[in-house]
Amino acid sequence: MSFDLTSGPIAVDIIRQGMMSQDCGGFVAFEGWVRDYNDGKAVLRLEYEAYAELAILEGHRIINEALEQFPVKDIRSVHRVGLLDLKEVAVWVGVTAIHREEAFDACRYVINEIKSRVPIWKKEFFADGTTDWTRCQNCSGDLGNK
Amino acid sequence: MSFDLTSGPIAVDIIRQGMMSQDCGGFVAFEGWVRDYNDGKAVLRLEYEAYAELAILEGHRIINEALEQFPVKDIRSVHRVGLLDLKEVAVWVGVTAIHREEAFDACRYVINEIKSRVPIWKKEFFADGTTDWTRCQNCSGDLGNK
Amino acid sequence: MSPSEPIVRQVRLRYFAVLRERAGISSEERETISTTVEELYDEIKEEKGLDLEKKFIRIACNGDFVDFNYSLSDGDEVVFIPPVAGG
Amino acid sequence: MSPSEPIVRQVRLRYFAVLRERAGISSEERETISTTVEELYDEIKEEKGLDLEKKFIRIACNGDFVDFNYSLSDGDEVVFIPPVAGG
Repeated sequence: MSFDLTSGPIAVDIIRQGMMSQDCGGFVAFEGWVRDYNDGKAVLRLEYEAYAELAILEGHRIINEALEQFPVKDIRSVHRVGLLDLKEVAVWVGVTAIHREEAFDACRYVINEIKSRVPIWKKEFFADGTTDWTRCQNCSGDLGNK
Repeated sequence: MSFDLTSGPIAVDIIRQGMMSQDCGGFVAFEGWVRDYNDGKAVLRLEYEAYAELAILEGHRIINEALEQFPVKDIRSVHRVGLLDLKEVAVWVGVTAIHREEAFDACRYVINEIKSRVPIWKKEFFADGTTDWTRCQNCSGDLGNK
Repeated sequence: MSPSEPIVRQVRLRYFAVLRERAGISSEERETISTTVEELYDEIKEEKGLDLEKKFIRIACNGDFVDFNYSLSDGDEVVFIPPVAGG
Repeated sequence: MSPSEPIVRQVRLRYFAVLRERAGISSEERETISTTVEELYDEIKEEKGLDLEKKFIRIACNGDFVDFNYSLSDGDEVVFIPPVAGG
């Protein structure tokens, strides 16, 4: 199992092939891609910033929770940091298992927990010249409404 | 959307890249791999046989059902036929969507329906020299118990 | 043709997987007096020694699934579908 | 040191994302009389004009999450964590 941060493109196919095992019948992967639209505004690019030490600690915790909770074989995940262009892979989660149902459940658990618990932040650069730290817009009187 | 049969290796990364779209934020893939063990017996290799015309018709139906049922963007699937070695990809299902939950749901729906409805059969070649048409073992008095 | 004389239809059968191995052929043209695909299966089952119970099979005609009571027409292509195991 | 004299602790603060931009710095060493991380946030919030409501933040100390009532020790590294948005 692994949880990594990377500032370069995520080598999806290499990681996937590294998980290939002849004692696993099922593989489920989730990828988060940079989308050109959010909250009704056109997005040009994204920046991810991480509190790296804690992000990696929490990422490993999440994967260990999933490995305890679901009878799967292996779980690996990588999250990008830095500037990303449209269509780039921001996060990747791969799960191998003997049976597919558990692979789906574990993969969904891991990505949901990553999104809610791992200290990584997303800054959206909109076509209209504004920027937003996602999910921080309504945390205060004026922050995020710049 | 597409559902194809192929007698050569499934070009997973090429299909996946062909689905990349800047208006989708989430991608979920399922892969079925050839496993070295089933029903308590070591497996050496597999053979998939398809009733091709109906397999493709039914595969398209399943994908269309999923596209109606779940708000996803695109679904593609490929199934191998012929002889496969251990670790090879037997089936691949990829789903793109704006939101990940729907992508997971649609992917799981498609693979479950493929496995139960599409006329493709799997013959397992065991290390002990026996063979089995999977799921046909208990359909008669002696068939499959060879 | 008198009403008591059974109608003979020319059908094409294709066999896949366990049924192909059991029948020893992958397709055949045959004349049948069966009027439904269910009757045709009973006829074939007997003749070829197929022992797959009917409750485990599905039937396709001319490239799509049909009910067991589907009425055969001349020229139909019929496939008996043993339990599938894709993926 | 008399009991009435507040204890001064040396702590290190790191800022990320919206808080980094708001504070205008990514880290600082500071002396504080705050005894808990919650008091420290109130202190910093005031000084830096951070207006992120407390209910939206989490706090980490020395590389792991802690409660708001975590007692500061000399040399602690504290991070206030705004709502995360990975993936």
